[in-house]
Amino acid sequence: MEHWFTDIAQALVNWLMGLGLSAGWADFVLLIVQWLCIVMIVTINVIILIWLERKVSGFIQLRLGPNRLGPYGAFQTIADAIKLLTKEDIIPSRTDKWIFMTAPLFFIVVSVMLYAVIPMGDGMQVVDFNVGLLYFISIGSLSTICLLMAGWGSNNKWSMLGAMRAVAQMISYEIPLAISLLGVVMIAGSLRLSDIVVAQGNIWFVLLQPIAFITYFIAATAELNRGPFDMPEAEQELTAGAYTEYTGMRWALFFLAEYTNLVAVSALCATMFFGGWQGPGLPSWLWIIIKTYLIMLVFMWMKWTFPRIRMDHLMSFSWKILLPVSLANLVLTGFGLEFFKWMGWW
Amino acid sequence: MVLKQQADDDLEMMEKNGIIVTTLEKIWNWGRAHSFWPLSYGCNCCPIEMMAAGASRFDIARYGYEVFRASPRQADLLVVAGPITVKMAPAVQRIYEQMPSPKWVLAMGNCATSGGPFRDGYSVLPGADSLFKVDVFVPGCPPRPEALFHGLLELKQKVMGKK
Amino acid sequence: MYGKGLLKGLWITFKHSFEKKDLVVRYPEQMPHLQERFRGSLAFDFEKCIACGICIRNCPNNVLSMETAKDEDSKKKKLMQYTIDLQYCMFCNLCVEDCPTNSLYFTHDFELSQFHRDDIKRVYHRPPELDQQEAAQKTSDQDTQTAADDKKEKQLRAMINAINKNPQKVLARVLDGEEQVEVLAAVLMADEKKLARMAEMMITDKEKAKKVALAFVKKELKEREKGGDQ
Amino acid sequence: MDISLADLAFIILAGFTLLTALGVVLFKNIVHSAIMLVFSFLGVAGIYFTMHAGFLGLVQILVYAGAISVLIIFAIMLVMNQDPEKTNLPSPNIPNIMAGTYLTILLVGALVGSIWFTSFPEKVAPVSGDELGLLTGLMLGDYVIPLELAALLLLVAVVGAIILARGAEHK
Repeated sequence: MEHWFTDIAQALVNWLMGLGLSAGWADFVLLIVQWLCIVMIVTINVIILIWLERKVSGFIQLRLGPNRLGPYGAFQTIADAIKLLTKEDIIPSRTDKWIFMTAPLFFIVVSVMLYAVIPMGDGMQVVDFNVGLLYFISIGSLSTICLLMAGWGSNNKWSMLGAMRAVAQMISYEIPLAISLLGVVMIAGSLRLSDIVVAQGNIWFVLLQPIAFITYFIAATAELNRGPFDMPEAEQELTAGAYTEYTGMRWALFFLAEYTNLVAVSALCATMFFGGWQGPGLPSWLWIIIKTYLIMLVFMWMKWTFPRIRMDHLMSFSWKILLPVSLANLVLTGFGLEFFKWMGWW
Repeated sequence: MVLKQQADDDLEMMEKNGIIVTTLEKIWNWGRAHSFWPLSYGCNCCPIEMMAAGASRFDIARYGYEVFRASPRQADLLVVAGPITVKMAPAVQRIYEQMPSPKWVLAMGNCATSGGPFRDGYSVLPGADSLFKVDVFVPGCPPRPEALFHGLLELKQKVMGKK
Repeated sequence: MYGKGLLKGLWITFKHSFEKKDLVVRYPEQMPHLQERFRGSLAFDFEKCIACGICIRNCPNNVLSMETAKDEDSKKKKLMQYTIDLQYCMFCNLCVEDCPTNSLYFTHDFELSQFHRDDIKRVYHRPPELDQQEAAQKTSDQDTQTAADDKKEKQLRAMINAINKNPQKVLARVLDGEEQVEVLAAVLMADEKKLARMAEMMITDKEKAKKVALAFVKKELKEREKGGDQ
Repeated sequence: MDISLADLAFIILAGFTLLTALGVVLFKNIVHSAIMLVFSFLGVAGIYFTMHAGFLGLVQILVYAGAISVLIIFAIMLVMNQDPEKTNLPSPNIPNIMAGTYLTILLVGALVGSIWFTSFPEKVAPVSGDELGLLTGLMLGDYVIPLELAALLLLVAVVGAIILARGAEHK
């Protein structure tokens, strides 16, 4: 059970080599297969997640949530997906057509690219990049451009304002996000995510870096544009933010990308702070799934508990509280490390 | 006619042998009928009942219709709740036209159905069906949330083609 | 302390998400509990209605309307059709309050959705049973009338016969003196009309009969006196 | 001609970068130009990747494609004319054309000169093992003072910009 997926991959490579392909091409084909798997996982995850989101919101609000289609309403999202697929695709005439049409595609591509470096089990990683964490953060920063494209392309004031808000928020919160993760990197001594997981063999970094964890969690919520930081889509003021003009499948792509980002950020959280795929008994890929889902449940729990924050509060919170706190944590970690080395405990 | 007869015979044969035959249209309609996303639009007291329908006691989410969208581009169902004044009519018309098809309209309450008490007024339209085709009328002043649900379920039957 | 409120909020939502969801009314399977005075939809009882039109005059929205026809025999208003156009109703209860016979009332049926606007209108036609019933009522009335007439006639004939046979004995019920009875009998025997009138009066109203009889007697006596003079 | 996978990747990426760079210059709509700039940055980052300089490539993406380009787009949107088609047209008046030509000649000259006079080694031994560690050693060891100076310069620039903006507001 532990090595199911790695064994399958190995068998595939062996089979391709047997067909007469060189090792490099076999790896290339394997890469493509892995990408396809990731896309599949993402899609299935999103279907489960949207159902879960609606159920969790219902439970928190003392409601039942969807319960008509299938057991506990499990097929609700499938019905929604079918409906969104068959909706009319409106492209308003005054839009910047190419930007409008390609923005959701870029968004989803960027979101799926995040998965390349996340270790989904022992040795189950598409690319074991030596700067994996930096890769995650920098690719994640590209999604701001996609949102800006969506906002600009729509030629709609709500879209533009929503996109501006989203970009301002995401750029502001990227800095505390990155700096809070640096503390973990300092302790682990590597930017390679598999190294960071291995470094948590004895103790999870959430215990060594509690401040960094809290900062990361808050910044990640803002990065994902989720409640209570969902200012870019604030329905009361901005209709649907940057997505106002998007219909049917294009809008669904945005939705898909948002939930994809949610999974990616939660998986990174599990990897950085909760020991990644390490855990007793169960196979490693199951452990990361469990941890990721628990973290996502906390994200949902927060979203349905807290009211939305005002935009200026949001920005001042990032620059005046979160950034100094994460910087202080960085300095503290540095001193702590030196202290431990000096004492000879490290 | 002959071909149709043959197709029907084939269908019967397949059903007998345990092969489920369906058309894409049926699957699509199934999807559409189970996820009306209403536009959050309303005028006066009917929207209050609509809000109540979304709240815990009545819980519109059980049918999967709780995703109130603020943008008409993502909505499937226009719940016209409240009287359409002459000044509001162009806005409602525009909202309706901005919704992507397939779209449905539910006239909630008597003002939207017929103009209600204002039917002879100079400033109110006598019913939403003077602007566009309305699929389901839910009379009431205002209708209970359950009455709204009844209208939605009727609409579901209509979309799935059972009536 | 910063963050205490946030944690408290999280705890509250966490607690509530594991509660039993008894609050939710599971509508199509479970009907909601409706209060007794809940105004679901307006209903009409055709048989009780007396077509007085108070409801129509009271309705602020012109929801109600009726068609009446005149009954030829009794010259009464007759309700032919009653319409409740529920799409205009605002459930104000004015019609129900003022209905003198409680033929309008609210029911708890709130499932009124229709695909077509015209289907919302409720038209109550005059039930054919009601017509039949009324017709039956009328014929039976006529029957009783004729029966009573027959009875009266028989009585009258019997009385006239009795007076013809034995004037002194029968007329003694009206008048006291023998002489007077003689006179009356002579008058009545002479005039058949007077006899019939007297007989009828004797059946229906004895006091009047007495007075009339006295008057007859006095007139006869006077005439006889005049006759004697001549 | 024998083309390896790495060469092919380089050719594709270089072509992509050049095309998008041309797009920046030639597109009439200035927002399209800005978005092309993002793709150009991404192409440059890709070239870094082919040269096994993953850290540099990612920093390129993070700083240039993710942040600087957003700043550029913001600036464009704030100062733009109503009609985006008109903002990027060549200026008709002669002094502007003269200045532009002069600047272009200067830049191209500097670029060609710097390429011409630099001696590029034909073959560099690939960094064995930890290239990240090497980079860290260089940046925070040998060249720590230039690095800090550059940081200080940026800080001064930021403070100056803030003072300028605030001052304009107060007046």
